[in-house]
Amino acid sequence: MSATLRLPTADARSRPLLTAELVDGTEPGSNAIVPDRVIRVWLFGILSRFTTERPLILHLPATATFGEAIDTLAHRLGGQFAELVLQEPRKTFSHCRIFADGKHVENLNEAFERTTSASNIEMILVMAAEGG
Amino acid sequence: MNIIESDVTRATADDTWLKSSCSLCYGTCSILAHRVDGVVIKVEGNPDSAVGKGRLCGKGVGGLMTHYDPHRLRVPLHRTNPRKGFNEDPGWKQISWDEALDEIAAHLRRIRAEDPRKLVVQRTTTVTASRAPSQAFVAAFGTPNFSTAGGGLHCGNGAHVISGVMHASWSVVPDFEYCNYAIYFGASKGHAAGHASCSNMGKAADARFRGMKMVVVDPFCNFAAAKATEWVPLRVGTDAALALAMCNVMVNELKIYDTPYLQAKTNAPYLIGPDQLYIRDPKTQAPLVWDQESGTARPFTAVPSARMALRGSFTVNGVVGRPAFALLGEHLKKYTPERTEEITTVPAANIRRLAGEFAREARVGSTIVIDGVTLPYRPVAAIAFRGSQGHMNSVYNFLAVDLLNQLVGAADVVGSCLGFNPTCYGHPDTKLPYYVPKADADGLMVTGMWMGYHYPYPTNKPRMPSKQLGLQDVFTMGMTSPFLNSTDQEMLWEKFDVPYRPEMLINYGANLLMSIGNKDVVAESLLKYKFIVSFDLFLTETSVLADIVLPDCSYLQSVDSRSNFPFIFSLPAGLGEWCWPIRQAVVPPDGEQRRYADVLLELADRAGFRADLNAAYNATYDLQSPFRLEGDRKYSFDEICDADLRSHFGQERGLDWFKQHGLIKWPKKPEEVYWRPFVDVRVPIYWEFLKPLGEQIAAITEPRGLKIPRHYYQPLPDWIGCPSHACDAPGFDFYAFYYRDIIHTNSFTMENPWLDEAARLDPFSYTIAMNRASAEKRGLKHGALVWVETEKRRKVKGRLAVTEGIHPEGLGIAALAGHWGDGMPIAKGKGVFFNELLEVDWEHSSPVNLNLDLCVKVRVTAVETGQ
Amino acid sequence: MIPLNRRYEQLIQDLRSELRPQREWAENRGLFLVIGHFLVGVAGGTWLCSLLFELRGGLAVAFCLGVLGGLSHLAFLGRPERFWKMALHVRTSWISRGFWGLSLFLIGGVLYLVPQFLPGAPWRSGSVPAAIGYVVSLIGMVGIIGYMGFVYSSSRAIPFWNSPTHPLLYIAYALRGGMAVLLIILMFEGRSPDATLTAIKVWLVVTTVVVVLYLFEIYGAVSGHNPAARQSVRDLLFGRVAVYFYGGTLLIGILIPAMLVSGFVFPLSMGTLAIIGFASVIGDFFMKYTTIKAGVYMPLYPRVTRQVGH
Amino acid sequence: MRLGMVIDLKRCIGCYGCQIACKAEHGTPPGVFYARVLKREEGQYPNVKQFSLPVLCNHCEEPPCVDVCPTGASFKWSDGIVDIDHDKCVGCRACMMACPYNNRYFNDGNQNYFGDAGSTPFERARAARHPTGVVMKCNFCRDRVRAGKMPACVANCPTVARHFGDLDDPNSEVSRLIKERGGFNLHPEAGTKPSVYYLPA
Repeated sequence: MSATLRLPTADARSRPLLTAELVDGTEPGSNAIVPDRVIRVWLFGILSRFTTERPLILHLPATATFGEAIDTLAHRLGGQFAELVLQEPRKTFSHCRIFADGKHVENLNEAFERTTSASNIEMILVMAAEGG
Repeated sequence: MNIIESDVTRATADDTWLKSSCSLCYGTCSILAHRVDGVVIKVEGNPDSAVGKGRLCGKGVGGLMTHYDPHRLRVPLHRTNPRKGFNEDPGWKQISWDEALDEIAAHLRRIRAEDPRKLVVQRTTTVTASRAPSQAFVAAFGTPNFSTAGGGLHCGNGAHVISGVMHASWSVVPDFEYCNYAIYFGASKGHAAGHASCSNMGKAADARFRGMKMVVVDPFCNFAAAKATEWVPLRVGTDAALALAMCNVMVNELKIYDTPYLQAKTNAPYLIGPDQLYIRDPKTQAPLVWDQESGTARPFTAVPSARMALRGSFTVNGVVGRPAFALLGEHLKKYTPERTEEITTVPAANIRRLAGEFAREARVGSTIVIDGVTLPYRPVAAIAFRGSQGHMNSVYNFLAVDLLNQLVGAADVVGSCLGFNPTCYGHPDTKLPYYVPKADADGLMVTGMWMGYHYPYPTNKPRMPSKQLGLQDVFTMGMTSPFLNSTDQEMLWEKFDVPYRPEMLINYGANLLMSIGNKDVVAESLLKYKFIVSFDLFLTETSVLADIVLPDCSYLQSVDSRSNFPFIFSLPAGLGEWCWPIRQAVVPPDGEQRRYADVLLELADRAGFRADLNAAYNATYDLQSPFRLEGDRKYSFDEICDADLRSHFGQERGLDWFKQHGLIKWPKKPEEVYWRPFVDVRVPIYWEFLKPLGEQIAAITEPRGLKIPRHYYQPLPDWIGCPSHACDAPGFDFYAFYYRDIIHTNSFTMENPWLDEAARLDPFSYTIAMNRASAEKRGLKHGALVWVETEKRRKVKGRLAVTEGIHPEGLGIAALAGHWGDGMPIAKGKGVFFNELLEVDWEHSSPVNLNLDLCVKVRVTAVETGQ
Repeated sequence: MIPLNRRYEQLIQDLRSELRPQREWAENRGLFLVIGHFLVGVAGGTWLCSLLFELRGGLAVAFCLGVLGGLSHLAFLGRPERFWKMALHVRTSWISRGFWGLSLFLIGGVLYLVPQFLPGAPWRSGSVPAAIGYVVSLIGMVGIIGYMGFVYSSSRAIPFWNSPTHPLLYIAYALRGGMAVLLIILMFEGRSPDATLTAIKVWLVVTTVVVVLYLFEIYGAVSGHNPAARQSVRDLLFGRVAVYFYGGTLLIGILIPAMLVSGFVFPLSMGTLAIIGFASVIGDFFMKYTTIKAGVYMPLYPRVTRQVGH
Repeated sequence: MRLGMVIDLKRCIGCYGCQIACKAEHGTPPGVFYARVLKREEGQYPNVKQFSLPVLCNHCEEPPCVDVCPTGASFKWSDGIVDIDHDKCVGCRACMMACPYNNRYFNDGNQNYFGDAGSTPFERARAARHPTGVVMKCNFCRDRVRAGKMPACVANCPTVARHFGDLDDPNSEVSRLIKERGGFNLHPEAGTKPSVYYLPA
């Protein structure tokens, strides 16, 4: 059980990106290096605070699952990101919405290749409360 | 413009009926608005629609008096007096929209850069159309602090969450078409306000005409009880005891229950170990059941349900396990009718009779053929709502009532207790919207559609409150929290190391000062904000505390692409039609009024998070390619609505199509309405997850000095008294409670002079109902002005209405009356402000779901002359 | 006059009660109807008494009272400019009949009185026009004395007024009013003690009849089982009308004149007779005012077994 | 032809929909109710019954209001609707005292619902129908009925408790309901023969 979540401040946004092997320094869409798959991750809402990059570029094996993608993101962006997104390993909160090329991803154990030719992943936390 | 002449002669160009949606309550019935020469001269129900079927309640048909209220806000206002308080004149100054938006956007930019969680957004439940735009806005901004104010707090955590767990829906209602015997506990569905209110009024009347018997358990004989075949008055807040006693009679005395249903559709056969937890298969972790044929314990997935034991005691892996149902049977035994009579005041003989009637009317084992489909037939329903669940013991109260349904298999089958539309296979053309409940690894039901912050089941793992100020991260059964406004909020935030404090509030139409609890505590919480923006129709008591007040458009001036979606919320349940109506503007804004959703878009642009908002709309509206909003392109709200509609119903059915047609509808299938036999899910009659949840919560809170009473976290429901039941101070001998009036929606409609007039003609709307004999005993007369006072010295004044139709210990007050502000002059001074009596703190909140206790023990004294 | 919004508040309160008092004919502009009926009744009675006692001045007073009564009626109407339309429904409407009665009374009165007071008039006393006037005014007088009670007793919504004694009571009122005015005029004209004595005796008899009829009416309302009629009596004796009843009807209208007539306090003089006359007239006004104001609509409820909450 | 209404007290829940639908249809000023809802209770705790009674002009076959009217302003159409010709009414209010059903109102001055804040565009649009100084009441929404619609209160009732039709036609829904369900009138003893019937709760 972690103590408090300290959200990155505006300063933290400017910190350098960590793992060089995960980063494609080129413009989105270019295929300079050819790993198994190039994935552009768009983080919105509170998640956007974890990086100044929009989109973030991930290079993953084609057999990778969405869950692995999120693990990679968590590794890269820090535990606080994971805490917001994952209620337990490989299980996102119901209010965390992930879209792969516009399609809602519900099963994190699904591999990219099984669902779409996913090249764009959007992720946002949606919260609501209701009554009456 | 000479309106009079044109109306009479009608020789005018503009004489139009427009198809739209009501918004006088969240029922959101479909309307036709008659506009002549720019003036709306009549609002009627839209007979094409399944929502209201062309008929409206008093509020709906009187809506144009709210729309045309001269006291509506017309220009943005800015506070000039920095001091805030009940006795401070805000010194309002008119400002331009540009100034207002720039100032708000500057605050938003600053807070978003610092810590977006410092923004709190809250909305009224009344305007359903404000939900999705608010939700998208907070998601895009990045704050988890989104609240539905008092409307959400006072029922959301109990009635809605437990309906979600047991029926995969927001609420439950009898299957009026086929039900023969309904028993209501503190509910008025079909007889007053509420979800799908007008449709339900018609359906309930049909059922009554058909001969459906209705028993209403309620301290007050109004709305539903007035139309019931039997009114069962009981002591306030003891509904759970009565329901459990009825269950006891059914299980242990009459031995009537639906064995196949319990075996197949509940966790009744799951084996429970001495630790009160499932005994699980060591390999798969699946809960075990006892296979009567093989005489072994096996995973529930591996045994045909008919072979699962419901009774007995079995040794499994070295421990003694008993089926959950056996434990329930044992547990219920303490609720003997005799003991329950002492708790509830309902005579033991009546409890036995009611249990017998309910059990026998259920016709366990019977089937019926509808549209060629053979379906289980259980024409009984036990229904609970705000009244019975509005207590600290909210979870058990609601669950105990629903157990009646579960015992006889009267859940989402023909004639039974129905969730509002938990299963939808979508429009024939697009198969959208599509949602069906599904099972989790334990076989228990997860709802297919939900609106809350988290799903009702499975509950999230409790964590430190990294996100929400309301502590829903810790108390994961709670949706709306009292701690945004409680006396002890600072103490709690400190305890839980909440690393930030709220700084800015965006309020949409909620009159929080009236809708949560006593006004002093709520005002104190509001005064802590550095900056408050309030979108409102009127300068309400709450908006008076804002820094900027923005003039909102009324429902007749607004657009909404999904008036009655989600269907689990306010579309009529039962057979009939799926119906997706929209709202369109009938008249333009007056003065400088602007639509809320448009303003939010503008704010996102000015504060620089339009791309986030577009993404949030994609997620919130579940927009499909190619209708998804792209990048940071500036869409108007009309365009977003258009995308929503095309995405769901096809390229050719955009906003213009809907403006012309008003709605789209298609028939419901029997397997959608009576989905339970077709979907392989179970619901918990034994809440195994509750005890571990309590331990996990306690592990967080108890080191910080917040004790978790474990008796609220047992897997089987109990009746636990309210704080009011513990008050034995001399002279404090009435249980005061509030109820929702048939003619009013929260505090909002009291400004409507037609509704106000009707309420003044009503014997109870603006009075305090007291039993005649009780009044006589105390020398109090009908019409007397009295003080109602709590032990904590909170008091309200009002006129007594002496009646035979209330429990001798009850004191009934219609909710949310008693406005004191000048911004709603029609409402000012009318009725009694019940919530003033309510404490808002941990002590009065459910330790499970944070529900506030809504009953109070009070003393009633005549107001001295001259006082 | 009470402002509209106060009247609206009052109406809402009234509609909340099971036994709703009528206010249209006694309050605000409705007061003019009571005054009008009072004046017209006294006018008719005075005309009759003046004819019997051959008091020319009395006839003039009666005529003037009639004119004032007519004006008061107009002041009561919501649309006074349409007053002439009231002539149209004599067949069924007592108001229409009353309208004709007053019209005939005033027209006949002019024809009859003008030559008596204006020597230069185009026709003389005893001429055909004057004789016609005499007859017409007599018919009108019968009309105005007689119609009022029927206006009330034909008001089916107000059970208190629906008694058959009501028309009789109004006739008796008229006579008592006439006699009272006569007493006053007698004082001014200084007539012989004989005439005065006769007048006071007649007044006494008429007053007795009025009191008996009044008691009879109240008894009828109480002994009947109509809750609205009984509420009227409660309002009259103990409720919202009681002040006017005890102060106006009883004290001024009955007790003071009775005390003066008895001669115990002051010896009977022309002055006391006039006071009796004035008191009697004022009392009459209150008698009418209170019975009208005490009117309560019959409740709308079918099968109400027991009143609860009110 | 005798138009009449049947109100099913078993269906009615006292929601005030009829009262307000009528307000919306006619824009009647404060203090004028063509339709309203009464609420009462019977019995003693705990055996108590609450009931709602929607009331309106009974459109009597033998209307006492028409008899007492001195000007003929109150009259009966051939279809049985009892109406008021506002151009003929002098405002004597005798009809109000004659109506055993309390369903006539005197419009004694220009009023609007928001008082000093002024009348709403809606109220101004409706004001022409409401001359002052006259008595007003329900006319079964005669304009709507002539246009082939149901009266506003009937069309709007969410519980479908109100029915409207020809009482002279034995096969009409209203006649059938009265026969089958034992429809009754208010104050039958008044001998007014109302055209508004109630079905027992």
